[in-house]
Amino acid sequence: MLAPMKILYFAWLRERLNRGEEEVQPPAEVVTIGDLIAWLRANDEAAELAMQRPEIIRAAIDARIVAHDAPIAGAGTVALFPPMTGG
Amino acid sequence: MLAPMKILYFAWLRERLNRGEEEVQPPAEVVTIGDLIAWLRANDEAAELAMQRPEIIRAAIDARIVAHDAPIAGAGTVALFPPMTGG
Amino acid sequence: MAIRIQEAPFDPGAELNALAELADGAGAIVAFTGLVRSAPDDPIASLTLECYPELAMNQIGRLVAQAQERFSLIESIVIHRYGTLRPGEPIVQVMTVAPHRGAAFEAAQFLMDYLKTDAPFWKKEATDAGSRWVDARAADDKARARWS
Amino acid sequence: MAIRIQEAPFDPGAELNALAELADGAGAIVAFTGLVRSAPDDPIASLTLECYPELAMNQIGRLVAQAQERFSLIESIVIHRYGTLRPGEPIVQVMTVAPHRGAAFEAAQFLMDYLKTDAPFWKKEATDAGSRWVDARAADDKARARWS
Repeated sequence: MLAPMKILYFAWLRERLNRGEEEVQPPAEVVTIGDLIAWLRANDEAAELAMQRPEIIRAAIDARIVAHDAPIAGAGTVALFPPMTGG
Repeated sequence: MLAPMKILYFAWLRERLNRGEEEVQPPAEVVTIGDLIAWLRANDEAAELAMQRPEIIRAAIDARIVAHDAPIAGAGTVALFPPMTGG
Repeated sequence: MAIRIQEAPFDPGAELNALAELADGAGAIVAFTGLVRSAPDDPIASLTLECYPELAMNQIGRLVAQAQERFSLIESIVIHRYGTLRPGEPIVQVMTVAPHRGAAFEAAQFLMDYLKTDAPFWKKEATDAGSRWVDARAADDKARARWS
Repeated sequence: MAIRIQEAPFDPGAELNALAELADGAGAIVAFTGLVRSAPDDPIASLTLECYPELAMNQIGRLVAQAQERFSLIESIVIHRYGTLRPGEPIVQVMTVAPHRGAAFEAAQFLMDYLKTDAPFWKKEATDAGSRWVDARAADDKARARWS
């Protein structure tokens, strides 16, 4: 098992999951952001639907943007969110 | 003879001629702005020197920019000036 | 350099004048102000911006530092609001100060192009018919791509 | 659309805020402010702008109308000063209002590029060593040429 980590959700991802954050403790085979998304989808029907197209989900670890192949070991906070619409 | 017309000078052209405006009455063979510049140079040593490079002098007739081949017949005011440095 | 992420309104003109005081040696200031837009043919009642503030500070801070270096700016400021705004209200203001106009214009466009795609805000429009999330636009990805 | 040619100073921020009031349906305002620049390595005491006001109104009026049409602007304003100005003082302000940022940025650059070469002002710098007329710059002709 990895250490427990906080996950933040934003925008329509937050709405579809009906929660803005949660604490999770994924098993050791969950190595990357991509693995984490797959694991979340496998364990929750709302997450399965909300992240039907995982490739459009963006991620940050401890408030730094990362790619889906980034390792999550040591992460305190992982954020998952749709493409940004700033400015 | 053309009707008398006012000539305005600006910037270093005004300074080199030591006047901001004058009234002139060119002979009939002075047809264009280019002719006018040549005629002014032929009749005044300061103008001869100030417009040594006539091609860089810009012109307006009655507050509209014109080229050197523009006819001056009917002009009330002709302005002659160096390249503009606005903005 | 300064960045501000805030829910409170700001005064575009007061921000411009405050910056002009810092513009020693400058020849050019560009101020871009982005407003909540309500198109006549598709009016909105309000726009709500959701934000991840900590990530926004990191992303925009890095972006402003890049602009400052790349365009040799004298000064640069980004102000970005979140929360619920009405049509016509300022959302964002980007200001750049440079010796000459080319760098100031380019830097302001660079900053805006990156904010669109890289600043963690999400926009939701409220209309009479309900509310909807604003989609990320391919045109914004393209605008950003011209800087790399 | 508005143009103002004046000797009196103007307040850049107040002008921006006044324009924002007229920005109905707009998503973007770009304000460019040009300042009297005194470079540290070549300081000037003052800058004097000579002007042919009647021609300036004609030239800038036509230019603003062109920009309004070409970039489908909601509003556009040019303010240009003449007379003797000190370093740091605003000389010119160009403001453009459009539905989206691209048009507002482009129109402001279009207006500035043309003002440099087509607005009948002539600049004379006063320094400790005397005064000198500012030469027209080939770079400004080149910047203007990109629009035609």
